[in-house]
Amino acid sequence: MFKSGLADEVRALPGGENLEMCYSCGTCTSKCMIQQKLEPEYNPRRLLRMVMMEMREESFSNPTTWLCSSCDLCYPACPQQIHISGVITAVKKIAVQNGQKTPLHTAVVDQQTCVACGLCAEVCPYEAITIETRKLPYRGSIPVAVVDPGLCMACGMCGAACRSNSISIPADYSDENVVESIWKWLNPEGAL
Amino acid sequence: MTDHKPKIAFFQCHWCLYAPEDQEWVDRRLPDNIRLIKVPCTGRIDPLFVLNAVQGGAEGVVISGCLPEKCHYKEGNLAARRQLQEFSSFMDYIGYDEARLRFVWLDLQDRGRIQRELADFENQLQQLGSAEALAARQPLEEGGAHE
Amino acid sequence: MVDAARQPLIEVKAYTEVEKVEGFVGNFKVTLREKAKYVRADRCNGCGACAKVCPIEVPNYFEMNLAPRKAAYIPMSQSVPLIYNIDMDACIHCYKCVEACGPLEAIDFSMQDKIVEEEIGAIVVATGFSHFDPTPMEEYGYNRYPNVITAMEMERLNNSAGPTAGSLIRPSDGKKPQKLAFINCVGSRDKRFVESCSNFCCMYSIKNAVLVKQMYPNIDVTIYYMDIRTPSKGYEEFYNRARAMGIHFIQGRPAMITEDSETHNLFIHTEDIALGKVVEHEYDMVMLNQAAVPQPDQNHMSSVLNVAQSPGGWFMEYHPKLRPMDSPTDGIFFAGACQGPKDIPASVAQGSAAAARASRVLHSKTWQIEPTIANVWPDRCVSAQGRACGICERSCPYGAIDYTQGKAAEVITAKCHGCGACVAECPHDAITQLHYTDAQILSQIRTLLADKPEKKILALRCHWCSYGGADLAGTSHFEYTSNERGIKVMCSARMDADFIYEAYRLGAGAVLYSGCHQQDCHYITGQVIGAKRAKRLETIFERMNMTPGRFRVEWISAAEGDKYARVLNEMQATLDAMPEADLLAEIERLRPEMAKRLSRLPNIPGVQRALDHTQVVVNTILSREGAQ
Amino acid sequence: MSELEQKIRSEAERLLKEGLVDVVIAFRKEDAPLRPQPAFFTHPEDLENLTYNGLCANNLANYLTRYPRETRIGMLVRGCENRSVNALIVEKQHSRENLYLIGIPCTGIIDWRKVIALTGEDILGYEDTDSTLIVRARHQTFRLPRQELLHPSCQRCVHPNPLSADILLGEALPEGDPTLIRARVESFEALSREERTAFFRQEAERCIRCYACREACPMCYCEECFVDHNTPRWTESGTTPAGTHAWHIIRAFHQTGRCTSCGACERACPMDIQMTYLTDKLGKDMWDYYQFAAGMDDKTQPPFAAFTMDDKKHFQAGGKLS
Repeated sequence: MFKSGLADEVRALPGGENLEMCYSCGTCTSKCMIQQKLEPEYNPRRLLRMVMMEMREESFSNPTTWLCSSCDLCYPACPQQIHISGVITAVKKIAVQNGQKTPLHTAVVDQQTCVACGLCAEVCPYEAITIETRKLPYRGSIPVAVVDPGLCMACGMCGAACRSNSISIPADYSDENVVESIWKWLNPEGAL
Repeated sequence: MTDHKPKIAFFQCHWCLYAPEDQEWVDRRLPDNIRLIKVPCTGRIDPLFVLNAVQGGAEGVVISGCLPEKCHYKEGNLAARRQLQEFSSFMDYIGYDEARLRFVWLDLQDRGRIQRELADFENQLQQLGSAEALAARQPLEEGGAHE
Repeated sequence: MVDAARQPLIEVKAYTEVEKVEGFVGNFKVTLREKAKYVRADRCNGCGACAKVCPIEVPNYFEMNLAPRKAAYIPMSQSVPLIYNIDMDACIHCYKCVEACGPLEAIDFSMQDKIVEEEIGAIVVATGFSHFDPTPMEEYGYNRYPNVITAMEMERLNNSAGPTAGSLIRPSDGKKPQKLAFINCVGSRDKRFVESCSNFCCMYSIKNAVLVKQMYPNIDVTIYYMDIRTPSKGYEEFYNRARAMGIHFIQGRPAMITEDSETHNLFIHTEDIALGKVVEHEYDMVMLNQAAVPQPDQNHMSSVLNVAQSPGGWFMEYHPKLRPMDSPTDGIFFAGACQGPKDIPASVAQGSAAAARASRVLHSKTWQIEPTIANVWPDRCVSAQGRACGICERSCPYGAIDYTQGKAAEVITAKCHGCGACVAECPHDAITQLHYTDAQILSQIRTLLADKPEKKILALRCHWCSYGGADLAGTSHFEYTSNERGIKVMCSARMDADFIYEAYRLGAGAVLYSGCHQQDCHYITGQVIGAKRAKRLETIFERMNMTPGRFRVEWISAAEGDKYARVLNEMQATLDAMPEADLLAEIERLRPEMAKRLSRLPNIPGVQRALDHTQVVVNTILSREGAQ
Repeated sequence: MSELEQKIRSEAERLLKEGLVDVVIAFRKEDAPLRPQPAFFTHPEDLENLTYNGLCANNLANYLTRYPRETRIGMLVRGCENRSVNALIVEKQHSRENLYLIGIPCTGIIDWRKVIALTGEDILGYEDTDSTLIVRARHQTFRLPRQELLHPSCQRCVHPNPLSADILLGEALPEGDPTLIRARVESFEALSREERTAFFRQEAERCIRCYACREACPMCYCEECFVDHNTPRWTESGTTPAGTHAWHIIRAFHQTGRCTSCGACERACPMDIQMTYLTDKLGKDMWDYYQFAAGMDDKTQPPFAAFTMDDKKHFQAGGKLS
């Protein structure tokens, strides 16, 4: 008998059951938006193959593991009815357990202004936000929103929902950058 | 109809244009009066973004996203739909014509539709004339003071 | 076909439906509905004058609705017999055809459907297959994009007798396509639609590609495939020839087709597996190679003929390897794709074989059947005493039992296949089965459990699957517990609840109830009957608080030797995990319960005598050294 | 002292004496006429200052967020305050276990501005009875019909009774007419686009950006309001037209599914700017589309926290979804 390996670990997690059913037709990859618009190296078919072939490190560092946003465009198209995002989420979970970090710019909470109303946690599609009590400078021990970077996919819904602008995603799509890009166009001479 | 080219702020969800040609057109060949503002998801669009565009002088706002059931972030555009639709209907309530805000939900197979939508919207704005419901923001001078 | 129609001993009944099939091998009584053609077969000479004058045009089904036909029509130009037909749903009764037919007077609007009954010795079913409609596969846009066509539409467009007289054009603008793509496995090998492989489509798309390429060498033809399957004589060579001709093959299942709304050109979006890259190519026209599916009325036919259907809906053969052209009902045979997707050579081979099998029936004065048939003791049947029962008739997968209230049930021997479902189901023990009588099986159980029964695992196995599985476990040297004691019956349907009660009454450690998987059942629905009974027993034992695992139900095919060994080992582990005192206490606790359920057993003819005789054997076993 | 006042006082006294709460939030006698003030009683002996009548204008739920979540608070709640408290509990601003709500069926809040308009400013004292407000001014005693003096929000009030108070002092009142609040929004909707714009601009542009509305509103508890935000600067902070427009639009919009129509914002406004026509519109939409009314219980999340596929049934009809 084989030693229990990565494929077995993935199959043991909910969502990963059908891993071995993949016969590499490539439908998922060609349906995928990420492959098309963000990362040419992104390839769910190949990730599934890598997991089956016990390529641990390669699977954990593969962009596919981290970029899949579970949009499930591929799932209804898969002729083997494999819940591919479920498999990838399982791989990601194992990768997080093994200390891998996401390359995404995940949401950041401004703990000085967060009022813990919980709206961000309600709207987050990935259930990445929880309200937890933290000891903060100037504010004492109070509840604030906390983001789990292992779950956050940087969609920014929390930022749009937050009334006090206390949570947002950094870098390209931060509030400042989006608004500045509007301003620069509308009034190239002075800022608004 | 006038020849005036209305300024349009075009919020595009990163994922909604499937055909590479369409994305290429939007990225590089947009007319000057249309400004592309990319967001990861329509769910990222804070009503304040829209208000900033409107008060900054955009005469119309287009928001394009994936079909509601095909959101890249599971349900981001559902949240956007609730919030932004209510926002636009609220703006209409205080006199800002909601015809100046257009939502375009694009399916994967809608090749070439965004060009048609933008042209149609521009046409619509030309017929509406200039927007006067809300006061425009005044730009700051260098250093931050009002003119 | 023309030759067949000319044979004096062959009668072709076109436009006729089978309404009812009764009787049994050699003695079928078949009711046929000869549909009214409104043209008299004895007068029509097939001149076609009626069609010429007919003013009504309707879509032509044979041309995949790409061309019209008249209300007076023949289904296709090679129709046999060549007799015209009037489509009454479309006809407006202008009677121009009557005029045109003139002195022949073949057209008769007063004709009506005729019901005929025929005596038939053997039946060969050759109803063929149908095509999967790709409309539900939104991603390919069939019916939405004009230039996405199906394989059958391609077939007509590319046929010199077709609606375009053989010139290949695309539907949107009638121009000749320059870039053409074929997509294989549309709907097939797809769990959402048809799980199985449709067998012939790889060759079929290669054939179409080769035909197109031969006719128009400048057309660029690409075939998208997941796997190319060419497993027959000369097929791989044909595939190679296609490659040599310059037809492109791209491995990858296209996820989506998009359309340029102005030019109606199509973009196929796929991952090229060989490159590991997503590619998008533009085509003028795309052909979808759809899955083969059973005929839409296959279910209806299966109930008319009383033959079972395999998963997927195809007619089920008697045995997939040994008797692939026989139906489970004697005297009914299959030819071609009604039994499963097949290409032309395979269909012809099966057709010939079916004809030969059928002729065996026709040439026999007597017909031998398996001897394991059921028999009713008329004096024990409650129906003979006037009570309503009919359980045996309802349980028979073959409809071989004739039940009328007031008369003892009767087994139609020629139809009986000996599964034993009726024997086990009869609540009054009024039916017995040759070679597998209750007396025989109970004697076996008693003997096997004579010594240290609490250590034994009694395995009831069906003849066709789990017995084979046990056999395979042995021949493959899979190790499993030596405490297993196996008994063979014909089907899990024969595994009478009494056998299991008796085993526990005697103190068996555990009992395995095993048979075929449902789709493999040799007796059409025997396994279903057995499975229902097993479920009942499980509930009963659960209520008795029997330790879980002491009664186990497993469906094990003849190929699953490893599973057989695993199940037995798991059962042994269950027994090992139980302290012996607990097990013995449980056996003692349940013994009276079991005995209560067996009170009527000695009344079954022959049982008491057989058990008395068995006692001699049991005593012999117990007197051996080391026995209890 | 009225009977009701006495009941409130003894209940508050019991809570403080038995140590059930750390603080009781209620009203105390005014320093200026007609203006009872919110008060925070921590000792039973302070309770002699407690007062309650129709001129108690503040929404006391506003003060809930100023205490840490562990503080056990006793609070006087009328219908709207109770709903505000519920909405705050939904937003996890306090836990229900740490609250003791002393419920009072509310007969409506009297708009002191209306009183002064009739009596002048020299007021010596007043008495609030069931149907009349008796005001003793320097030269004259006025007997004013109470109903006409009510604040417009209270005239339209639908739920005057507290919904989830721990104790209810006084008889429950009949429910109000829900069509009044809708009629106001609908009549505004019926105006032409130009009239609506003109009204909005006329109201918003009077704003002096004092943010009294924000301070009076129980739901405006953000640490940092969007108008005070610097990166990015969402809006102009001065009293420019653009700045006041943005403030009024977004202030109201942030109340979607949260505003309980208590009218505290309007009562607080020194410029007498109308604001409830904005929030009431949003409230009406939430009810029409999602059958949601803010504060009816302390479990249901507001509509913006959830979303379904069926939303389009409401929205795509407008023709602007293509």
